[in-house]
Amino acid sequence: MINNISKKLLSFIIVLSSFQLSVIAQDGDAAAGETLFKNNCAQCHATDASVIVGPGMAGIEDRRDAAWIKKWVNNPAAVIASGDKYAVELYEKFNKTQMTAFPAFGEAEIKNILAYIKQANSAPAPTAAPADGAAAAQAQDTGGGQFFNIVLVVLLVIMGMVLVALLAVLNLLTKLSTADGEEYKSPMDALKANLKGLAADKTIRTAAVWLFIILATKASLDGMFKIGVHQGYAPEQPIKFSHKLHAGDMQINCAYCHTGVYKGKQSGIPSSSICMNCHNTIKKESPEIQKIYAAIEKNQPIEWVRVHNLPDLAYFNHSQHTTVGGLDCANCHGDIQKMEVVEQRSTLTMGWCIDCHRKTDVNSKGNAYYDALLTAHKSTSKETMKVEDNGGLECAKCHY
Amino acid sequence: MENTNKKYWKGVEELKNDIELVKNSEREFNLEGLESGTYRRDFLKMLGFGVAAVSLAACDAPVRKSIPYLNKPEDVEPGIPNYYATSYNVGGNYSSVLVKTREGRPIKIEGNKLSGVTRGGVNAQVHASVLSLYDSEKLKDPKKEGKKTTWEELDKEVSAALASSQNIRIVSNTIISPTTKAVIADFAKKYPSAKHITYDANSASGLIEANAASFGKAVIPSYLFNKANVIVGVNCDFLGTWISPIEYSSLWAEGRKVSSAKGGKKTMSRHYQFETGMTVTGANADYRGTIKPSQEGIILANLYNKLVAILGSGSALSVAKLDTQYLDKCAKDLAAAKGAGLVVSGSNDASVQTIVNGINSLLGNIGTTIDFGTTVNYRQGSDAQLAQFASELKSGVVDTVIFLGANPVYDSIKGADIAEGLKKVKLSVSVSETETETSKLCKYIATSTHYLESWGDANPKTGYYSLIQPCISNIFNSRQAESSLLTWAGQPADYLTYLKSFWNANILGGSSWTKALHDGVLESPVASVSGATFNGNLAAAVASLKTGKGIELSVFENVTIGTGIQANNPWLLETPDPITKVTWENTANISQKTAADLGLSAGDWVNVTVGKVSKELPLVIQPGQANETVSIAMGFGRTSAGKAGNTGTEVLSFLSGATSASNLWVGDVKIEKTKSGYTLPQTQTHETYMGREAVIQETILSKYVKDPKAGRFEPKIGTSDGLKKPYSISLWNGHDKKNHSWGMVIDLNTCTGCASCLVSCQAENNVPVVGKAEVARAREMHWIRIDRYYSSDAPHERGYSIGGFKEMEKASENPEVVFQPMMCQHCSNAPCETVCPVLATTHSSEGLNQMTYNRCVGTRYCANNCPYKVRRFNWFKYFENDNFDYNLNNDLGKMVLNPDVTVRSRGVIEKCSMCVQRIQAGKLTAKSEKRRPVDGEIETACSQSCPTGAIVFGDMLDPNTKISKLLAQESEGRAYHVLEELNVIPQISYLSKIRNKDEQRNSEAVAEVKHTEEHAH
Amino acid sequence: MSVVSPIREHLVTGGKTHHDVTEDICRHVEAKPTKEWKIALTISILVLIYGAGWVLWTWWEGLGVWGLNKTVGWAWDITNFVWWVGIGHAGTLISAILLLFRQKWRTSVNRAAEAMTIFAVICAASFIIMHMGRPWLALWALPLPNTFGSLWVNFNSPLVWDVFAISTYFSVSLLFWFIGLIPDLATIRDRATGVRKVIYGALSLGWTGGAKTWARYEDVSLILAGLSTPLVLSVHTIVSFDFATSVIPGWHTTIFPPYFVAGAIFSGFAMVQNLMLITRVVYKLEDYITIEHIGLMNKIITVTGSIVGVAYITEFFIAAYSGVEYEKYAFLNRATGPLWWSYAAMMTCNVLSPQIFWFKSLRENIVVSFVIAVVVNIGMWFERFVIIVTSLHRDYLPSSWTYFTPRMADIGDYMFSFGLFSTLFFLFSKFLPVINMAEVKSVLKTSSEKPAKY
Amino acid sequence: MAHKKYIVGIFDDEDVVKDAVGKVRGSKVKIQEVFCPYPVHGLDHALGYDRPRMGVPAFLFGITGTSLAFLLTFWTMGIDWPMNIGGKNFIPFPTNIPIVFELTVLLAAFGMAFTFFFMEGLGPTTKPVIFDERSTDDKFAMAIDMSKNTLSDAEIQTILKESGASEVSVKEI
Repeated sequence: MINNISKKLLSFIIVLSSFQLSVIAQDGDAAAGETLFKNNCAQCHATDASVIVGPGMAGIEDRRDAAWIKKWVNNPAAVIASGDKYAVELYEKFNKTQMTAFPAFGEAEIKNILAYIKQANSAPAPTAAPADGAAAAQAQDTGGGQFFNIVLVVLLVIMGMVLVALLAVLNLLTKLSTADGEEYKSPMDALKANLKGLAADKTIRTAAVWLFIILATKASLDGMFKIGVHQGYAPEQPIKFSHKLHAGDMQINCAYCHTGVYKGKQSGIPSSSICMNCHNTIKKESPEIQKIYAAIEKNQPIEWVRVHNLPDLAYFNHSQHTTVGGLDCANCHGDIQKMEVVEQRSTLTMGWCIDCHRKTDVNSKGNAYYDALLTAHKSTSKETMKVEDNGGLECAKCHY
Repeated sequence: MENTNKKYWKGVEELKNDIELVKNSEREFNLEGLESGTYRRDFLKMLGFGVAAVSLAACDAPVRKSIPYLNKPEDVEPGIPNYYATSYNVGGNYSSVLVKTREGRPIKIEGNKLSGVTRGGVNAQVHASVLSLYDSEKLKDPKKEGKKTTWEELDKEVSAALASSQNIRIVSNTIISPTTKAVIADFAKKYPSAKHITYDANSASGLIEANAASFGKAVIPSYLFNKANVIVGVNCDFLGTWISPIEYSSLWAEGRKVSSAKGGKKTMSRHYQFETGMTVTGANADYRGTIKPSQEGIILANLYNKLVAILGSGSALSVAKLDTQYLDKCAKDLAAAKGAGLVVSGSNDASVQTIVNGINSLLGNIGTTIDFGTTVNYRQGSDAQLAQFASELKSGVVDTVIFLGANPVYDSIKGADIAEGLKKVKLSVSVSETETETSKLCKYIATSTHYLESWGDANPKTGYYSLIQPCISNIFNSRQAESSLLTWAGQPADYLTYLKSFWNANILGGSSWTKALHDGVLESPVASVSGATFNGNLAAAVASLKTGKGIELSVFENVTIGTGIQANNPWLLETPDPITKVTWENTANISQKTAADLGLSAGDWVNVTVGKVSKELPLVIQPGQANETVSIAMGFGRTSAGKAGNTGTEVLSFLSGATSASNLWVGDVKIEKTKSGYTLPQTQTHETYMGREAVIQETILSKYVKDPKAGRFEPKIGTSDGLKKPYSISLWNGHDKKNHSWGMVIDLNTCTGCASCLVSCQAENNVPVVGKAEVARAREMHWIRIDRYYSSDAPHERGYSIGGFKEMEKASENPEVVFQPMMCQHCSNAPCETVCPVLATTHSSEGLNQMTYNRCVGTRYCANNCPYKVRRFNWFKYFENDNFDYNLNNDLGKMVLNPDVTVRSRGVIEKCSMCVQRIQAGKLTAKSEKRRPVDGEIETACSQSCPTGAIVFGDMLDPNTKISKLLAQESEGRAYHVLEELNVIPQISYLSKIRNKDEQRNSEAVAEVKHTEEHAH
Repeated sequence: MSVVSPIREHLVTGGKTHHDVTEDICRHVEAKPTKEWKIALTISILVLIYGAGWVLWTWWEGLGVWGLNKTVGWAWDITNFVWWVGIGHAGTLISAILLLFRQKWRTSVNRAAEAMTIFAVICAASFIIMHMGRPWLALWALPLPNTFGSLWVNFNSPLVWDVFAISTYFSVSLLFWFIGLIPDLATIRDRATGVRKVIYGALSLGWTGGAKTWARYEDVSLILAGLSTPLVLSVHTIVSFDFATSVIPGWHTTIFPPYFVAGAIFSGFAMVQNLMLITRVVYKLEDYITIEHIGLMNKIITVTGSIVGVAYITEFFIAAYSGVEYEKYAFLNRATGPLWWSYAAMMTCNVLSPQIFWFKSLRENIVVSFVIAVVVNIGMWFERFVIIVTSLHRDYLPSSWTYFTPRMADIGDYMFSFGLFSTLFFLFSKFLPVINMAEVKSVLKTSSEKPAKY
Repeated sequence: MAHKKYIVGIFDDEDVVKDAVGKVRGSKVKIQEVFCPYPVHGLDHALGYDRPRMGVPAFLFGITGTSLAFLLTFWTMGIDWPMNIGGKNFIPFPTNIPIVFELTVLLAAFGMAFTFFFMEGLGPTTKPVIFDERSTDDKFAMAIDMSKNTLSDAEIQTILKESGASEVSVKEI
């Protein structure tokens, strides 16, 4: 039985690996291949002949046939062990550095990648067009609250001004009506008198006191709501690792280092060995990277400072949100690609979670798990099926 | 090292079952020296998310450090569990298991369904063994004369001493590992004077002896309880502790399951039990008679004579006539089920076992329900060998002893002799995981490993092999026993290589090592059942039966602590004894009548005196206990088990020197009261179910066959429109369950009360241990409890008066017993939810009653308003509190915690969550694979571990699940909700208990008891 | 000046003038504290400190220091809570209901009774907080906006009803009491000098006693009384819902609301009786709190005691008549089970002991009245104990049946509430007028009205 | 503030003052206010005051409380975050009735009391105008604002004395 499950798990992993572009895959092999390549291969291989960590991919189809490539990609160690001459040579040539195995890649994936390599070598490399939709969404998201605040403040200011103006008019009128017999005052004096009068006026004083009380209450309530919220927390890390450089400029896929993000609860902090995948050849001399070497030598892991701290009582599973929910990392983490030092973008309060669960549609498309639910939902409601409708606000979905 | 060869069960890499792939993937980059492979040893430092909270500035949040793996093992993904197949094998007790590990630490034991022996069943001791791994009081280094030493030094000195030894003895409990035996043989080759002594704390030596004499085969056969229509047990706790209880429970349950479906199975085996103290097996029997331990043989001989009379074959034995309740009936049924009966005795007296063999062969059961084709290896100990060893030791003949994990000073009757003899030996080595009573007396302790840290194999039965693989590298500076022996024998210490080559040579026979390692088992069972010819001397056997006088003491092994090997395991200590419900200590159990005769009452302590030995222990007045007997459990009263385990009273010393010693009983016992007013650490103090049919519904088979609803109590509510079913009346509209409706069905017929589910739940859900004093205050935290009810002599109708109620509170002298696992019923109209002021407990759309610990303010209103009383309050902060010095209070013990389940703080309520973490994980898997969950994919901890399959869990909305099908069959049959009239609509259904008894009025039964008593006198 | 009507009894004896009243009452506020008062306050504070120690220990260690267990989740904590709330009923009841019924004899006792109400409710509230596993999160029981997606409270829960009922009751009682105090505070203010004048001046809100103010004041008092009457009945009704809406046999009883209210009046009057008698002796207020008053109070005690007795019997009848075996067992178990002694204590103290007040001589005997009032309060404590503990300790599933044994912390925490109560009461009796001067003055002249005679 | 001149008559007995009010008013003297140590029934009527209608604010505030309570319970549990609690309906009716009742009483009581304080200008910082300190003890003080009356001091004093005032004095406050 467990075998069965694992087989299913396996097929799931295959789907997962090609997950992001599985929909587009129908349009063209190369497009699917591009995603696959960029997510899985580009860290070590270039599409042209240049060497990054591993050999360049240009002309790979001429060098090896598809069957061999598949065997190699799925399990390079086995190929080397089998004594395949080419493989052994390759292994020796590249410092006995063995390629990561991608057991989940089937023939279709390999073909797609090969198609992409071919395309990339025949045409000038297409310019990367990073889609910043997520970031925009993020801005909009928080913007709603800010916008409201601004409107509120502007309105208050206007109201205050109107009040002053009205009082001034009132004062003037009073003065006009009682002007007889009173000496003329310079406008400045009049204003002074007005202000004095304003200050002395009981109603105005009371109003001011009330206004102050209301504002103070609002401020302290806002303050209380911020207790325990660490939005913007950007601690200094033991190694000045730049996400902007790696995820932004180099466009390394998040999941390359955070290996668990599509698979499990934790996205995972990469172990030093993952850094070494590239940095045993790249920028070895950098003092920051030397720290990794030192850590490995001392056999002591690097103690990163955790940025996103959910309390232990809340169970958060990355794969539920990434693989199943189809959310981008940026949805919660913000525009990591632009952050030199990572900071906490979202409030990470329960209200924030709940709010998203109320607003977000279930990613039910093409997922048989939701089919019956979706039908049932559609029969009773015109709205789309939100996470909320599938029990997304229930306590034991996160707390157990 | 060894670690890289481990075979684990996991999603991705399981792929084509290609272990090499995984192995090599770790060598992704050739960083020499970095991947020495000992990463798991350092898991304490390198948890995926080891969190060190450091408080910084006062108003700032503490900085939390994330410590990644330095070199992440490919097969460990933080947050995703790995499963390894291995085998539990402690003192001959065997179970094939899967070990769930998280971030490299084993956290849970589950049954291996691939095993043909235990068939996915696991018992309480096996579940708890994972906690023994993290026992902080284990030996941390090898020791010499009580002081820490190094392996090099120890090996040097031991090897040197061995070289000059003249007479070496290796003492162990039963070893069911063929490879370990080969290691011992190798050792003996090097040191020819070495002799291997095997003994068992609860020995089957008499059985093996008797089989040798009767059948010429010194073996234990397989008992096919599933094929027996009539089962007779004589002081034989085969569902609890005898030989292979997990296996027997599962087989026994096969014969006890019935179905209300049209054409469903409506036959049951009939189970007779004659025993001294009430055991789990007796409690589950249809007919249970009581005997004194000295009567075991006599009653069997009488049974033999009755059978001879009925069958008209064989010749009657000359034995004093002894009739006990149900014996006549038993003989009739056995004779009627000729060839499909099974008589078993737990006696360790070869004469008694010979009579049993005689009966079975007279009935033609040998070769039908008793299989000599497949023999079992669980008990190989020889009492004679042990006795000889003890006397040799005393006389100084033996100069070197190696104790291989055994602790005979504590757990054998010869303990005192051995302790004395040990002073005379030149070299004594204890190969032990913990410092035991025996190893304390040894010169050297070669610290050995827990089975979860070891390689090994097991051969529980003919044709069944299984492997043991480490799930964690050694936590302390320990070395597994076989490696130690190999080292001293001058061979390479690498036991894995040894094991592999032994398997290649002897066991694998061409099949794949990897597959065996992956599956955990390699099975080529003998297909046919074969018998043997009986040649025993019955007359001699009868003649040599031992007689007792006065009050007789019976020492028994209980389900929780067993023989005391895992005595320092707080989970086991806090698991209530299935019968007495006492935790943390053993008690003197005596019958109601004997208590009255001796002027004893509940809450007393008594002095039990046998010869010169006298011990004081608390008293339990046990319904169903034979009169003039006292039963005390072994396994307690250890002196060097540890902080938790040194509790209770040691009893084997009562037996040393007694003639009947090997059979664990002794006569002429004196009992006197010493003090009173003691509150036992008992989890259940009330004995009967007060005739409340809404709680327990039961009937007898003959009625059930006629009407599947027999014995059902269906409450009706009177309304202006006449009587209505409770569920048809509601003020509210209710809420639909659209997605899933998780529920359970619990079969009272096959629940044996073994408490496996209880420990499994405790392990899965981080349930704290509260200790003896708190249990005595009725504050145990178990999420699932097993209610044990005795029948009462009071007829139900008399209940509506003061006297009637008082009468119903008293259990019968020899009551019928029913076990009812009770946990949160996940009521759809939950009374607890309504009353929580802060919405800490609400209902999910999947039928779960959700308990949100972090919202709870602790008013306890929900617990009060729960009709099932299943909610538990955290009276104290059970972790990091010195008053509760158990596993939650030391860093090592905390390693067993399930990271998916919150550790509850003080002041909050907790309760069964129906393993919501498993449900969520299962749903997530299904969602990621874009499909609906498959039945059986999601299991709760309790349902998963039940050896008899009494608990069925699943989605009641999906018509294809086992639970839906079962409910469809039983909804007009045995299925009922406890306290249905409250209209709380639980998600948990119970199937009524069916006893395979004849219709008999209670009063007649009482009369019969009286009759037989008179007869006996 | 004194108006004496020879044929009728007087609500205030001793021929007091208005000024005498002012003098008699204000004297205690203005004079230096007496030795007796100092001793009494010291003892109270010592008890309070001792109890507070236990409360802190309870909070530090967790509720495990109490004697509760898995089956009996509430025992002394809620018993004490209900007991104090019950006691807290008399004050508002005397002020409000007797005001509505124009029972003028109440004027001498209502101030102290109201104060007692407030202090008793404070004590009761302390047990609400105390009984929580995590008292620091008590605020979660209020529907306040929060960062949890705004997670509110469960308005279905009787405990939330309790929160609203008790806090409303407390604040309205406090308001009622304070409004009653204003004219008297003004009297003190007008007699005082220095800081005292400032303090009492601020407290009296600038009261001058204008006829218009008095007219509105009377109207406010009357309406407040009108509001408080259903309120006071609702409070114990809602407290009884804690039990009545549950499913536990022995709790799930529809007669609980009236039964609880009667019990509350019963115990409340007994407590008022106690305090009155003490005040009467200590402050020598025999002329204000007369034997007449004591006799009337005793009559109420007897009546309510008998009502409660009827309720006890009715419970048994309902249980027997219901045909529900759990109910039947629960009630038989109350009387004959392991906790029978608490039932016996309840019956003796509550139903039997007040019956001696059928004799006038005993009814008007101060010592007897005092003793019986104490006995009644003990009995009412046991009533709550019986309801809570005996119902819980044996409910549906016999497997969970347990016994309850209190531990030191249970007792210590109870002592805390006594310390708190008496400390507050002694402070009150020193710094505020213990008798409503304005009201007493108003009945001096109209004392020819027939005092209420039942 | 400019001092105002008042004539204050002190009376010893409530019945006398009640009669006196009639007499004084009969003499066309406008009475500022009569200050009493305790409420004297009928005095407000004698002074010609309107019936105090404190029930009106109490009712209004009470209704507000009722609506707020309904809103609070229905909105929080029925609309903002519906939860399945013990199988009951999302809208907590009738289980919210205790809440509704309590909030009604709470708002009615406090609303009315504060209305009263507001109407009478009572507050912790209010400086009372005290014509005679004994008026909170045992005397009844009748204050007559000279600026509102056309009669002379002497005339008014005489009227007061004739009505039964034990003392008459002139005060500038």
